[in-house]
Parts: sequence; C-alpha cells; structure tokens
Amino acid sequence: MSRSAIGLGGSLGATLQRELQLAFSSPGRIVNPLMFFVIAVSLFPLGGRMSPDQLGTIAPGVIWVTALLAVMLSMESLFRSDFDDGSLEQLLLSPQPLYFHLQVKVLAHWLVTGLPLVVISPLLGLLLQLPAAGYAPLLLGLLLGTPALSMIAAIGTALTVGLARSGLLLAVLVLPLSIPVLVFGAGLVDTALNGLPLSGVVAVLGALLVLAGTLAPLAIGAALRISVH
Amino acid sequence: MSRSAIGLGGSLGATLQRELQLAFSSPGRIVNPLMFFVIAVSLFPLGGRMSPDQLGTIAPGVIWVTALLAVMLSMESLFRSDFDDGSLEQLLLSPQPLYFHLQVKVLAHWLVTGLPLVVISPLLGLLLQLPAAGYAPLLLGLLLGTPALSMIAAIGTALTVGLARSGLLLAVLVLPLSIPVLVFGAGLVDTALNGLPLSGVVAVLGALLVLAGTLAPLAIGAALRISVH
Amino acid sequence: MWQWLYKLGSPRHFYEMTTGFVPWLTGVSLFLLIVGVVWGLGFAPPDYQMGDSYRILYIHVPTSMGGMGAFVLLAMMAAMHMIWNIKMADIVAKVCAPVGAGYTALGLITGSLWGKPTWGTYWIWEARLTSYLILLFLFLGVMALRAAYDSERSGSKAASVLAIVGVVNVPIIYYSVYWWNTLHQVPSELGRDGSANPPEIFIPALFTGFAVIGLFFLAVILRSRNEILYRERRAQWVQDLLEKELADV
Amino acid sequence: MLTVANLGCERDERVLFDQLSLTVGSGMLMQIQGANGSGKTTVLRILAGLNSEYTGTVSWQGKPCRQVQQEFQQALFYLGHAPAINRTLTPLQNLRWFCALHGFSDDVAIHTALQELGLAGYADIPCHQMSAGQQRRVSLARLSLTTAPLWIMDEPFTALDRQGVSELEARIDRHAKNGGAVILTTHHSLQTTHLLTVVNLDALRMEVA
Amino acid sequence: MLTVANLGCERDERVLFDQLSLTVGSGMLMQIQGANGSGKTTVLRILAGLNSEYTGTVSWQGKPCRQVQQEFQQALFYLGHAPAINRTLTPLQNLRWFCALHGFSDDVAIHTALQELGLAGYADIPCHQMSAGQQRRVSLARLSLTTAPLWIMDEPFTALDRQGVSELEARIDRHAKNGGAVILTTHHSLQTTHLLTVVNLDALRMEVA
Ligand code: HEM
Ligand SMILES: Nc1ncnc2c1ncn2[C@@H]1O[C@H](COP(=O)(O)OP(=O)(O)OP(=O)(O)O)[C@@H](O)[C@H]1O
Ligand SMILES: Nc1ncnc2c1ncn2[C@@H]1O[C@H](COP(=O)(O)OP(=O)(O)OP(=O)(O)O)[C@@H](O)[C@H]1O
Ligand SMILES: [Mg+2]
Ligand SMILES: [Mg+2]
Repeated sequence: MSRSAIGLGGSLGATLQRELQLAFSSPGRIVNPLMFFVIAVSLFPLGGRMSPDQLGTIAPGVIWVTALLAVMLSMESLFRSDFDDGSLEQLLLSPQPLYFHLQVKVLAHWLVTGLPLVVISPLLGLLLQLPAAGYAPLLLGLLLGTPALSMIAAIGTALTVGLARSGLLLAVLVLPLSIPVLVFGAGLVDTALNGLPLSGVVAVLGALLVLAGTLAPLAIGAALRISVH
Repeated sequence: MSRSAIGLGGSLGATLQRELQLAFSSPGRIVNPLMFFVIAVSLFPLGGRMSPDQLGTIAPGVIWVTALLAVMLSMESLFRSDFDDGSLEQLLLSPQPLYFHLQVKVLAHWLVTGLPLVVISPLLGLLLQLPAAGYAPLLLGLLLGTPALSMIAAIGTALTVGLARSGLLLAVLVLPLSIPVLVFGAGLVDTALNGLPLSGVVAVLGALLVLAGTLAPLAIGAALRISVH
Repeated sequence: MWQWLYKLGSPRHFYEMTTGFVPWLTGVSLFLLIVGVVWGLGFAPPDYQMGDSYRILYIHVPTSMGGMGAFVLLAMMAAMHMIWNIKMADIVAKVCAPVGAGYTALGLITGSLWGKPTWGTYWIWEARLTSYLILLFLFLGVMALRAAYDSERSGSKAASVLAIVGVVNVPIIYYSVYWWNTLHQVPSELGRDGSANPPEIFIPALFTGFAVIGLFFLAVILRSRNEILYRERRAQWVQDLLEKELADV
Repeated sequence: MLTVANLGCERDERVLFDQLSLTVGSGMLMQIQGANGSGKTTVLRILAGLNSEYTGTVSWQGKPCRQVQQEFQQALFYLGHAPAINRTLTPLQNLRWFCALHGFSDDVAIHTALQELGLAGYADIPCHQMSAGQQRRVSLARLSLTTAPLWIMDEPFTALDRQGVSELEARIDRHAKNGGAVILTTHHSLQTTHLLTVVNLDALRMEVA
Repeated sequence: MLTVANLGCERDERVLFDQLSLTVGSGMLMQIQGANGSGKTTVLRILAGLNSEYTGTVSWQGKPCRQVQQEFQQALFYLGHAPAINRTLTPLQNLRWFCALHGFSDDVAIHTALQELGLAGYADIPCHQMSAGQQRRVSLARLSLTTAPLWIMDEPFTALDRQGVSELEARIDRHAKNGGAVILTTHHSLQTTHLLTVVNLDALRMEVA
C-alpha cells in the first residue's frame, strides 16, 4: 500500500505547506499588507504640515502603529475561509494536537505578511526622515514585535471568525491588547535615538514574544471551539 | 387585494429602512467604528514621545487619517452579506433604478457610522491637545468629508466584494482615491489654526462631496455588476 | 462556607439570598453617601493648596478603584464560567462589565475635571491615566464581543476568553505604560500622600468611598437579579414568583 | 416569451455548450438537465442577465434582453443558489424589502405566504435562528408575492423536506397552468402534471462532439 | 460503538428533542429523519462533538466521548453541510492536507479517489473553477482516504447528479458491509441493500408531546 505515516512533524509541515500554497496562489495576501503599510504611512505627511524634524520625531510611532494595523488587518483572513468552507471543523476534529497546528498556522501567516513588513520598514523610515540611528532598532523591534502582534491578533480573529462584520470589532479587541508590544517596540527606537542602552527593552520584547507565542495558541484554540459552535 | 404600489420614493424608503434595521439589530455596526476611532487615535501618543505642543501639531492629521481608516473599514461590510446571501443579485435584477438605491444605501451607512464619528471627534481633539481654534473646522471638515469618503470607499467595497480577503485590498484601492478629501479636510484645520480664511477650502470640500455623491453611484453600480458575475 | 458558596452559584439561590440583602445594602450605601457628601461638600474645610476643587476626590478615588476592581471580578467570573461552567458566574460577568465600564468612565471623567484646575488641561498622557484609558477599552471590547454574538451562550464564552486574556495583559500594560512614561516629562505626578490630608478632609472620603463601592455591588446584584429572572423566565420558581407578584398588585 | 438563439459559452477554454437554442412560452415548464459541471447554473445566469460572457442572443418578446432591460426585469423572478435572505433580519423584514424592490408593499400577503409555507410563528424571528430548510422556505415565500410571469430557479428543491418538495412542485405547476413560464434545474425527478420540456446539456454536448 | 443516552437539546426555548437514545454498532447504517427544522443537523453536530449544548451522554466504546476525545476523533469521519474544501487550492492540495491531519500521506490514493469520482483531469485545477457538484465530489473523495470506522454525514447527497447519488449510496453500503458504521441525514429516499435504521425526530417529538 502506498500510505505512509508521517507523524506530528510531517503533519505540521503539511499545514505550513498548505498555508504557504494559499499565500502564493493569491499574491494579494503578500502584497496587500505591504501596500497598505506604505500607503497608510505616507498619508501622515499629507494630513499635517510638519517640518522634517517633527516628522522624524513622530516617525517611530507612525510606523509602528501602521505596522500594527497592517498585521491586524492581514490576520482578519486567517481563519475566515477555513470557517466558511468547513475546514476549521475538520481541523478541530482532527486527532492531531491543535496547539501546534495553530502555532504553525500563525507562524506561516507571519512569514508571508509580517516578515515583508519588517523588510520594507527602512524605506518608510526614509520617507518619514527617521534619523540614521533609528534604523537598526526599528528593524530589530519589528522583527521581535510583529510575530507577537500576529499571535495576539490571531486571538481576536478566532473570537470573531463566526461573525459577519468582523473588521472593526477585531480592531477593538486586538488594539488594546497590543499596546505593550507597541510601546516597547516604538520605545526601542526612541531609546536608541536618545543614546540609551537597548538590551533591557530588547529583553522585554523577547519576553513578550515568548509569552504570546506560548499562551496565545491556547486562547486561539478555545476561541475557535466557541466560534464553530 | 391588499397590495399597494409605492413608487420610487417608497421603494428608496424601504431600502433606507432596511439598512437602518440592519444597523440597529447589531449595535456593533454603530459602536465599533466609534471605538476603533477612539482607540486608534490614542495609539499615536503611545507610539511616540511628544510634548503637548507637538501632539497638537499632528492632531488634525492623525484624527483625519484615523477617521478615513474607520470609514473605510466600516464600509467593508456594506455589500458583503448582500453578496454572500444573494440579495445583491436581487437588487441588480430589480426593475427599480439602481443608481438611487445605491445612493440611499451609502447614505444610510454614513448616517449610522460616519455621523457618529463626526460627533465624537471633539473628544479626540481634546485627547490630542488640539488648540481651541481647531474644533469648529475639524467638525465642519469631517461633516463634509466623511460622506464623500463613504462614497469613495463604497466603490472599493463594490469592486472587492467578490473576493475572499478584501480588507487590505480595499485599503489599497481606496486610500489613494481619498487623498484629496484628506488633504483638504486636514488642511481646513491647519488653515484655521494659522488664522487664514476658510471659505475657499470649505468650497473645495463641498465640491468634492457633490462630485463623489453623484459620480460614485455610477462606479459602484458598474463594479457590483462585475462582482456578481 | 463552601455550602454557602455553592448555593450562591445557583441562580435561584442567589436570587433568594439577595432578596433580603438588597434593602440593607441600599440603605447603608445611601446613608454613607449622604453623610459623606454633605460632610465633604458642606463642612470639610478647603484645601490650603487646591481650594475647593479637591472635593471631586470624594467621587474620583472610589470610582477609579472600583473600575479596576470590577475588571478583576469580571475576569474571575469569566474563568469560573469557562472552567466549571457555572451559570451564575456568567451572569455576574455579564452585568459586571457595563457597571465596571461606567465606573471606569466616571473615574476618567472626574479625573479629567480635576485635571483642568490642577494641571491646566483635561488630559495628559501619563502612565496611570493612560493605562486607565486602556482599561476602559478592554471593558468596551468585552462588551462589544458579547453583543456581537447572536447566541447568548457563544457570546458569553467568547467574552470570557477575552476577559481572561485581558486580565493577563493588565499588569503588562501597566508596566509598559509606566516604563514608556519614565522618559516623559510629566507636568505633575498623581500625588498619593493621603497622609498629609487632615482628618476633616479624609474621613468624609472614607464615607463616600464605601458608599460608592456599596453602590457598585448594589448595581451588580440588582442587574444580576434581572438577568436571572430573564434567563430563568420559564422555570417554575420564576413563574410562581410572578404569580405572587401579580396577586399582590 | 423568452427566445434563445445559438447560445454558446466557454469557461477556461472548455466549451460548455454551443448552439443552444430554445424558446420558452407562456404555460411552459422547462428543466435544464445535465451532470455535475455541465453548465446548468451558467445557462440560468446568462438567461437572467447576470452573466454576459456568451455568444448568441437572448431575447424577450422578440427584442434582445439588454435593450429592454427594465421591462425584462419586471417580468423576471430569479431564484439563485443562494436564498437572498439576510440572516440578521426577520422573514418579514426580508420579504418587505423584496416587495419594495418590485414597487409595492403588502404585509398581509407576506404573512399569508409565510403561513402557507409552515412558518406561521416565525415572521419576527431573525433568520439566522432557522435551519437550512426553513431559510429556504422564507426564500420561497417570494413565489407568492411576485407577479412576474417568468421564473428562473436554480435547484429550488435544495434542503427541503419531502412535504416541502411536493408543495413546491404543486406551486410551480400552478404557475405554469396560469400562463406563467418556469425554467429550472434540479437533480431530483420532477412530478408535475404539466407539460415538461427537458433540455439536456450532456446530450447537447454529445451531439456537437 | 457509539451510544447515546437521553440526549436532549433545546434552542431558543424550544425543545428540539429530549430523551433521544440510540446505539450505533459496527455494520449499522442509521438515517436521522425529520422535517425541516426538526434538529437533524443539531444531532449530528452533537454526536461529532462540535456542539456541547446538550443534556444526556454520548459515549464511545462505553466511555464518554469527551474523556476519550483523541481516540474518538481518530475513529470519526465527519462530513458537514460545508464541503471543507478550500476554493483557492486544488483538489490534490486539499486532500493532501486532509491526509496530513490524520497522520499519513498517500498521493497515489488521492489520485485514485479523484478518478473514481469522475474528476480525473481536475487534480490540479483550483476548486473555485468547479461547479457546485464537482466541489462536492472533491469533498467526497475523502471517503476513500479515511480509515475511520464511524462516518457522520449531513445531507451528503446535496448537489450531486443522479449518477453521483447512486455511486455514493454504493460507497456507503460497502462501508457498512465492511463493518463500519454510518449516521446520516438526507431528504432523499436511500436505496441501500444494507440494514437501515431510521430515527425519526418528528415521531419522537410527537411521542413526548
Ligand atoms: C487607577 C485609577 C486611579 C486611581 C486609583 C486614582 C487615585 C487617585 C488618588 C488617590 C488621588 C488623590 C491624590 C491626592 O490625595 O492628592 C488622585 C488624584 C488625582 N487624579 Fe486620580 N486616580 C485614578 C485615575 C485617574 C484618572 C484616569 C485621571 C484623569 C483623567 C485622574 C486624575 C487625577 C488628578 C488630576 C488628581 C489630582 C492630582 C494632583 O494632585 O496632582 N486620576 N487620584
Ligand atoms: N443558530 C441557531 N440559533 C437558534 N436556533 C437555531 C439555530 N440554528 C438552528 N436553530 C433552530 O434549531 C432547530 C433545528 O435546526 P437544525 O439545523 O438542526 O434542523 P435540521 O433538522 O437540520 O433542518 P433542515 O432539514 O432544514 O436542515 C430549527 O428549528 C431552528 O429554528
Ligand atoms: N468561476 C468559474 N471559473 C471557471 N470555470 C468555472 C467557474 N464556475 C464553474 N466553472 C466551470 O463551468 C462548468 C459549469 O459550471 P456550472 O456551475 O454551470 O455547472 P452545473 O451544471 O450548475 O453543475 P452542478 O450540477 O454541479 O451545479 C463546470 O465544469 C466548471 O468547472
Ligand atoms: Mg449548479
Ligand atoms: Mg440541516
């Protein structure tokens, strides 16, 4: 017989592969968050009249808030189609451990949406006249922060997937929970610009990531069980 | 027979009534855009370290950009359920003129989502230390600008309603089109803070509103026909 | 003790046990409130620094603390509902959210009103104020989520998950905002040296403080009783109660 | 009433049908048949004017449908795969809007229609609280409200229980007897007393090939 | 295998069923019947463990399902109203993930299964380009992949053409013959050679009332 057992690792690999296939089959999944990020950031200089100096001051905040919004909005679709077409029920009824599958799903999603945001962020720093010392901490902060934000946003997505109009509700649930990541993330840039040592803030961001990565899947699983009900 | 003809007016009234019933049967429709507006605005001070003066400078831009995002995200659901459940096909196949029904639909949506944003905006001005002279032009600008933004956003919604993951794509389509409204809207506050006469900017905003209100329904109708295809 | 707690967990027993308790709680709270307000507003001397504006503290401090306490209560009830599926816990969680949100909003409003004479502005982005604002957002999120569900049961479970996640976040938010604030220059820290206050000012504060907290529990209990009657409206005991009430009228 | 000449349609380079010609007149009941994927839904959507990717002509009372669009839409009742029922609204609210879209209001008729379909107590209950079949019934209540002579229905029997199916069959029959016309698809074998024309898309494709 | 004792469920204050007891053993084929809205979908979701708002017990091999959850899920194949097919992915990708969720990989079997269902050339075409019935067939291909003994299926015949229906009937029959168990709902009259137990929810409600 051609059937071969693949174990937990193989099964998680299949979930990862499926998510990546989904992302690459509709390139919008990857490109749209990026475009949103760039367009939304460039709205701010249009909305106010600011000197280059002032722009540089608000740059970390604007970039981080927009990244947060982009991550959150891109997460909106994480469970949507699975919910609509019944795949989510299959995942919940699978004998495989849900916890790890959810972790992998969020990770896959971050790889195709969050990571590109991180990569492109220096460009936006340039647009907003971010001082030179700010680029490295901006990148580092986003690299640690966006996966944590993805995990937090996934909780909100899981809680709202059964609801028709979820976009704004998702924001209302997720934004307050994301504030610590935002504060330390944007704070990292400020700290660097003020010439203070970074290690403490980096450690906190790392801790937040670990915390979100381990606890969020539990909340996501519980939320999904409620949603399919 | 109990049947009575109701004419175009009655038919439009029924559409208005239906939209309002939908809004009031799920209070989230009204409250969520408001909450998003307040929460998102308060993220900006958290993201950066600014003195009250600096905050006051960026306040008009931040409030306008956030209002734009709130209007746009709230429009996401405008045709969603109608598309999913087939009501949209019924609307397109109805012998009634589509143009006016679409106008009424967007108007109803603005009444329950856009108007509350306008009403609450002074509170956000307070949070962001907007100087006293800025409040009246902020209100006036949003009053003229948000319906125009709703019309523009509805075009994007109509174009993306057939797509599974629309949130971010919608933003990518709508934000660039909304820039004129944003520039003149936020510009109105700046003009007032600089003590310059407002009438010119107000006239432009009014013209944008009329333009959007008359032309957008045509684009929305065409987009919907493509989407149901 | 356990017996008693167990009984409280049943809506019917909760209803019956609180029936006698409500008038007492109402009376005591109102008494404390009237004494505290009359004493505080009418007889306590003006503060040597802040004049009369300090009097808002009589409401500000207890409502602020009540708002925070309410979220902890909400999360505890949510956890009990999730783990042991206790109906009564969900009822309390449901009614606790709007009351807590109201207290939080009152704390914010009274604080802002006090801020105007004290700092010259209604709002500053200061650690405690900011984290308190976020607490309000968390309350609103829990309420919005519950309202968004059509099914009562799914809504309550979803709101429970969010309340638990939220309470885990509260200390994190507090420290993050505090940290963020340390690089800020703040116009004025919230002074907390109540010991400096003379007893004429301090004692009425105790009265209003307990009154406001008593009113919190009163609101929660009264709303819970309504909710119990609504949810159990088909149960025999509620029908009997209704008949008795109708007969009395 | 409706005349179709040389209708052809291809999707993703596969010809679904070609040279499909048919005429639907007053009193006719036409069933479009075919295996899964043969193009039944596609035909119905083209006839209703929801799909314009085709060759050939579709005409109403002798004129191309696109030219007499309003007139045609006045005469058409279309029931797609989706029930066109908003799940948040109640049956009453849903049906009221349907009536308004067709320029009239008639609450009495709505209540009667719901009653006929066994939904007497459900007029004011949000539709999401109903089972699949009950929602379908709300959708079908429109048959009693519309005055359109031409009905186009895509798998109208989906989700109905046996009683529902036979009631709907009777309803369709009655409409044809009263001079209306019905075009429908179903995988179920229709029991009607009325003249039934069957168009088999599979057979058509065979012929062409 | 599956024992249900005194199952009761109410929705919005209406008792759907109460004191429903049944046993499904190896080789059994059980059809849950009832009018629209009688609670068939609800029963199946409770049995599958997707709905926990009920009174009574559901046990698997003598132990409550919730306690032996993993074991039970290993033995269960559930087919809901929705096809559990991602419309962006191809049938092959969809079915591969299904296999992975059950801990194995077997591309050969997937291709065979698709072929049996008349979808030979469709393995690499995105599912959104298929008709309603074709999508349903992709979903049914899982029947040939799963090794679970207990099948729970909610209206599995929806959207299938006649040939599809009879093939599926034969498939179900074979599974029961081989010692599996099937619980399903359908409004269609089943043609199986195998022992068929019918549970009628309407009759049950009558009795209680
Ligand atoms: C966690 C919530 C809060 C608690 C427990 C709290 C508690 C207190 C206490 C005990 C005082 C008395 C200080 C004294 O004796 O001088 C005080 C003062 C004050 N509070 Fe609050 N408060 C809270 C939130 C707020 C908020 C949200 C605002 C503003 C919107 C605010 C504005 C003020 C102001 C302006 C003062 C006077 C400050 C001064 O003397 O410098 N408080 N608060
Ligand atoms: N989400 C819900 N909230 C409240 N009540 C519901 C909900 N879904 C279904 N119901 C009610 O529960 C009853 C049973 O629904 P269910 O879907 O189980 O019926 P069914 O037997 O599968 O019917 P059908 O043949 O139409 O599919 C219905 O009367 C319906 O009104
Ligand atoms: N969106 C689409 N894009 C490309 N091809 C499509 C699309 N939808 C359907 N098709 C193809 O068109 C053909 C006809 O589809 P259609 O939905 O009309 O079939 P049908 O006869 O209604 O089948 P069923 O009985 O399964 O409902 C199918 O073979 C399908 O593969
Ligand atoms: Mg079809
Ligand atoms: Mg069902």
